[in-house]
Amino acid sequence: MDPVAVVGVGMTDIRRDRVEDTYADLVYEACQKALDDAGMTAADIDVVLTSSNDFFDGRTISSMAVMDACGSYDKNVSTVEGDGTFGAAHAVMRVLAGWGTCLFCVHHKGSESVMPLITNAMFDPIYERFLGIESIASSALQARAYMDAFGVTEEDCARVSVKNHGNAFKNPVAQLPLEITVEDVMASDYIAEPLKLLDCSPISDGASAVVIANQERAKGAARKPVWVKGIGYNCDAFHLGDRDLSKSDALVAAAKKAYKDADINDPPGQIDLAEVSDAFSYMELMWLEGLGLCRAGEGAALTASAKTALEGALPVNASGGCISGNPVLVSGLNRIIECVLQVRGDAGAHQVAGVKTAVAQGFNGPCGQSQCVWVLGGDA
Amino acid sequence: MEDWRDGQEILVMDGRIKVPYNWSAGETGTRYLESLRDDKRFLGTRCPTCEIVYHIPRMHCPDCFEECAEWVELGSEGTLVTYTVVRKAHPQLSPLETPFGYGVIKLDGATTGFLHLLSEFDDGGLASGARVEAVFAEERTGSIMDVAYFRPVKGVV
Amino acid sequence: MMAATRVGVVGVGMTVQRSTRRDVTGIELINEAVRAALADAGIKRKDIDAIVIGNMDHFEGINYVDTWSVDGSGALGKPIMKMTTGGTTGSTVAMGAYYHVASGMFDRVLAIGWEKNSESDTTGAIITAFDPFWDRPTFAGAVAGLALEATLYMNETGATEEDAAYIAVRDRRHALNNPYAHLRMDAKVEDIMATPYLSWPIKLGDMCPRTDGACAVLFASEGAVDEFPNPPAWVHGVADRHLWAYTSDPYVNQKVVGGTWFPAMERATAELYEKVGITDALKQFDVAELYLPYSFAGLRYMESLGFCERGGGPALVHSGATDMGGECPVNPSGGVMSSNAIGATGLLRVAEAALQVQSRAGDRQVPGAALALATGFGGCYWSDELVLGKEKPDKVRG
Amino acid sequence: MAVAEPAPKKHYIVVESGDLEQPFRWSAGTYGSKFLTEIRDNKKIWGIKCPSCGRVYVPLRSVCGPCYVKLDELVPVSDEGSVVTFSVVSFGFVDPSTGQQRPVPYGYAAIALDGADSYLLHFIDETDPAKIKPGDRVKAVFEDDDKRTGSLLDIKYFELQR
Repeated sequence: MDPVAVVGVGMTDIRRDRVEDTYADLVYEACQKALDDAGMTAADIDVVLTSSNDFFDGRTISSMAVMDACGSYDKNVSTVEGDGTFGAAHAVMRVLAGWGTCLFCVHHKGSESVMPLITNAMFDPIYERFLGIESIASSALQARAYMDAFGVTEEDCARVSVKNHGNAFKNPVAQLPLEITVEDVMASDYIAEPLKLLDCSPISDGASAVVIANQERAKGAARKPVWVKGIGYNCDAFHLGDRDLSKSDALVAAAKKAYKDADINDPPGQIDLAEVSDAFSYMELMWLEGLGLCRAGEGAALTASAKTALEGALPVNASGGCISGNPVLVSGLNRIIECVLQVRGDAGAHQVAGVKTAVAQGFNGPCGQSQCVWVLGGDA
Repeated sequence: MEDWRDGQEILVMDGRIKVPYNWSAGETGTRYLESLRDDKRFLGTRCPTCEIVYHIPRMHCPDCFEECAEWVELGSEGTLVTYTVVRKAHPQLSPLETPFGYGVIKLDGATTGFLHLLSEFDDGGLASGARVEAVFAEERTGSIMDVAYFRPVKGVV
Repeated sequence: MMAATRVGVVGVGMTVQRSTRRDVTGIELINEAVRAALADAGIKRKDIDAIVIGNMDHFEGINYVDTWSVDGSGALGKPIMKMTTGGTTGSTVAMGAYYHVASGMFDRVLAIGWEKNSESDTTGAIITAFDPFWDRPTFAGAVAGLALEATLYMNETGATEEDAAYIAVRDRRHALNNPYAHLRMDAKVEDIMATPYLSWPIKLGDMCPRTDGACAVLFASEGAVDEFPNPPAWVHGVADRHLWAYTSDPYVNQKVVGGTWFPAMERATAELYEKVGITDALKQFDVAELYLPYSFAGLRYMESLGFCERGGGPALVHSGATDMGGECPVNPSGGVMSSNAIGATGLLRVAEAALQVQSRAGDRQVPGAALALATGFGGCYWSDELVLGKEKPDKVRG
Repeated sequence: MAVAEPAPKKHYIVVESGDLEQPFRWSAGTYGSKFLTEIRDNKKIWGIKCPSCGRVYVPLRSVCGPCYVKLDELVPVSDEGSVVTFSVVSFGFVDPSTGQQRPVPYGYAAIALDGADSYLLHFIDETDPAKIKPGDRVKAVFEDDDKRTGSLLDIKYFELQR
C-alpha cells in the first residue's frame, strides 16, 4: 500500500447514560481531541467521513445530526454505516485516491435505545424477526457451536472476561473495570445459555475520531504517525444456518488480505498486540483463531496460558476490550485507536513494551458476519 | 462566572419510531409459506449447479446465482446444529415464555439449516445433533410462526 | 502495489421501475439488478472484488442492509460496505465504489442501490430522518420541506407553478423512450396544474412517484477496463457537499450566507467544475441526469449547477435547451419525476449518464454524447455530483 | 439489454410489522434542554451567538458549523418574527412518532424570529396560501401554563399578525 498513516486519535470516555450530551456533542469532543492530537485544525482536513447506525440512533441518516460537530462544512463528506473499522477503511481509500487528509468519526448512544429491539431488526423480517431473535441469543447459538466444535468450556470463555475487565482498570476511558474471578463469571445469571451476564458487553455511549493522512501530510503532524500496513474485510453468509458458526471464514479471508498487504506470513511471530471486538467473551477466542494468532480451537489454551494477558507475549485487549465498554460501531474504531496508542507508546498505564506491529478487528452483522482487519505499524 | 450549563435540567423524550411496514414474501417465499400454512409441509429449492438444497428456499443460488427452480419437499423433522436456552428475553420480542430455546435446525433433505424456536424440552435436554420435530400452530396465517416451535423427538437421543 | 488509478463504469444493471414489486423480496430485487449488471459486463459473481450498498434503514425497516442482503448482492465471501446519506444514497454508493477503485485497493467494484417504497409509508419514513425535538413535531417529510423551497423560489424570482409543471411534463415525456421508467406519459402543463395540492405550492403532479426498483453499476480500474465488452464510461471527477445539521438551515443561506443560493450544490459544483475544467456547463455537457425530486428543482438546480444565471431557470427550460434534441438534454431517462425508488435513484442517474457516454442508451440516446453530469440530492440538501465521459481523463482527480 | 417485466400479479403473502416499534429515550442535551425549559418555565426564547461570525442560532446548538467553534453565549430573541417561507400541508401521511395519521391541513413555515439568524420550522394559523406571504409578521402562541411540557409544541403555533 502507498503509505497512509493514522496521525491523530480522539476518544470520549465510554460511559452509560451520558444524558447531558447529544451524540453530536460526543462527536465534537472526539473530533476536537483527534485534531488536537494531530496538531491540526478543521482547516487542515480535506474530507470528512462519519459513521453511525440509524436504528440505534432512532433516526434515518443520523449522520446529518453531526454535520456541524464533525467540522464537515464546505468539505467533501460522506457516511459509512456500520462498525468503525469499515468507515476508517473507507477513509484510507479516500486518502489513497489522492486526498491529503480525512477525518473519520463514529458515535453511538446505546442508552437511548432498547438494544434487543434494535439488533432484532438485523434479522430477516419474513423468516426470522418474529421469532424474537436478537444479538445475545444469536451469539449464544454461535458460542454453543464453537464450544461444541472444539471442546471449549464456559470457564475458558470466562477467563477472557476476567482478563479484560481487569485490564480496564488501567484504561481511563473504560466503562467497566471489574475485579472478578472465573467463579464470579460462572455464578452470574444466564441470559441465553451458554452466555451469562459477565460474558456480555455493557450498554455504552461514546464517540471516537481519527485523522488519516498521506505521507506528505503525515510529516506535518504533531505525533509519530502510525502506518496502515494492511486492511482486509470480508463477509459470510447471512442466514445462521447457511454457515458453520463455529468458525469465521470471513475473518480468515479478511486477515489473509490484510496480512498480504502487510507482508505478514507468521502472525503470532510478527504481531505484538491485538485489539479484537469481544462483544461477548467467546468472541475473543474465536477471533484470535480467525486472525491466525493461534490454530483453530486453541484460543482457550492460549488464554489459559496467560499469553494474551497484559504481561504476556501477545497481549490481547490490553485496553479492556469491548466487554469493558461497548459503544457499538465506536468499538471497532477504538480497537484501531488502542493499537495506534500502543504503537506510539502513548497507551499510559496499559502500555505494552515494544509494540511495533498491532492488529485491530471489528465486525458487522449477526455472529460476526462481516469482518474487518487492520494491521498497524511504526514504520512507513 | 456562573455557567448557564451548570445544573441545567436535562430533558429526555420518551419517543418511538413506528413506521408501518408490509414486507412481501415474493413469489418464492409465498409458495414456501403457503405450503406451511395449507399443507404443513416444508419446502426447499435446489441449486442445479451447486446441488445445495436451500431451506429456507432461495430464488437464486447466493453463490453461483443460478435459478433454483427445482422445489424439494423436506421432512418436518431434522437435526439440531446448535441451540441456546433463553433465560431472559425482552417482552416485546419474546414469542414464548422463558425458558425457551432457539435452534439452527437442519431439516431432513435440506443442505442448509434454519433458525426457529425450541420448546417442550427438559432442562439440559438439548444437545447439538439431537433430533427435533416441528409443532405446527393450530391457526396458521402464512407466516414463519405457523410453525409454533420445534421439540425433541421422543425416545431418540 | 496499490496506487491511485483512473476509474471507468463498465457494466450497468437495473430492474424495471414499478409502483409495486410484490413478486420479489428486497433481496431478490437487489439480485435482479446485480445479475443484470453482471450479464451486461459479461462476468460472473466470482469476478467482483468488492461491493458497496446502501439504504435508509427506517425506509424499509432493515438494519444492516449490507449483511442482510448478501444472498442478493453477491457479497458472500467478499468485502461489502454500507454507505448511506439519505436521498443521495444511490449517488453516494457510486462515489464510494469509485473511491474503492480509485484507491487502487480493488479492480472491480459493484455499487448497489434499491428501494421498495411500496413496503412502507414514505413520508412517515422520511420524517424519521429529522430531529425528534426540533423537526418531527411539525415536519411533513420531503413534500413539505421542498414546498418551502418552492415558495421561496417563486417569491424571489417570479417563477410560476406553470414554469415548474413544464419540468414534470418534460421528464415524463422523456420517459416514454425508457422502458424501465415508472411514469411514462405525454401530459400537458394543464394536466399537472389540475392535480391536487399536496403541500402548497406542490401538487401531486409536481412530485416524483413512489417506486420499487434497484440498480447496480460496476466500476473498474484503468488496468481492468479492457476485460469488459462495453467501452468504459470514465469517471472524470466527483464532489459533494452537505453544509448543515438543522433542517431549517438550508433556507437560512438565502439571507445569511452572502451571495449564495443553494450553497451545498454551488460549492460542490465549484469544486467539481474546477477539477474537470467546466467553464460553461450548458455548452460543455452533452447530457445531464439530475436528481430532481420535484418539478421546481428542474428550474432552481439548473441555476445552482451553472447552466444559467440565478432566476434564469424558467427561460432556460422554455427555450427547449433541456429537451431531447436541445443543447443539453436533461434526464433523457425520465429522471426522478418518472421513477423514484429512493435508494436506487442517485445510482440510476450515474447508470444513465454512463449509458449515454457509452452510446448504449437506446431510444433515449443523445447522439454523440461524450460528457455527462450526474447528480444526487438528499439529506438536508446534500449534493453529490459526478462527471462521466467517453474520453479517458488525463489524470486521477481525487 | 432486454427489459424483463415482473411476474404477473397474483396474491403474495405480505408480512406486516403490526405493533412493532422501537422506543427511544432521546436526550435533548444541555443546550436543547435549556432552550426547551426556558420556553416551558418562562415562555422565553433564547438564541446562541457564535463568537466568530456573530450568527445567532435558534434553537440552541453547541457548535457553529461554518466556524467550527463551540458556542456559549446566550442571547434573548423575540417571540415575534417574520415568515421566510411557508407551505400548507394537505396530504395524509403516518406520523412515525405516533403511528397514526397526522391531522391535515396545516400551515407550516420557516420563521425568522427577531434577533435570530437561523429559522424555526413551525405551524402557522392559516391554511389558505393566498392569505400568507413571505415577510408576514407572526407571533408565538404558547400553550397554557399548566400544559407546557418542555417540547417545541409548548409553542402551539405562530399567529399571523393581520
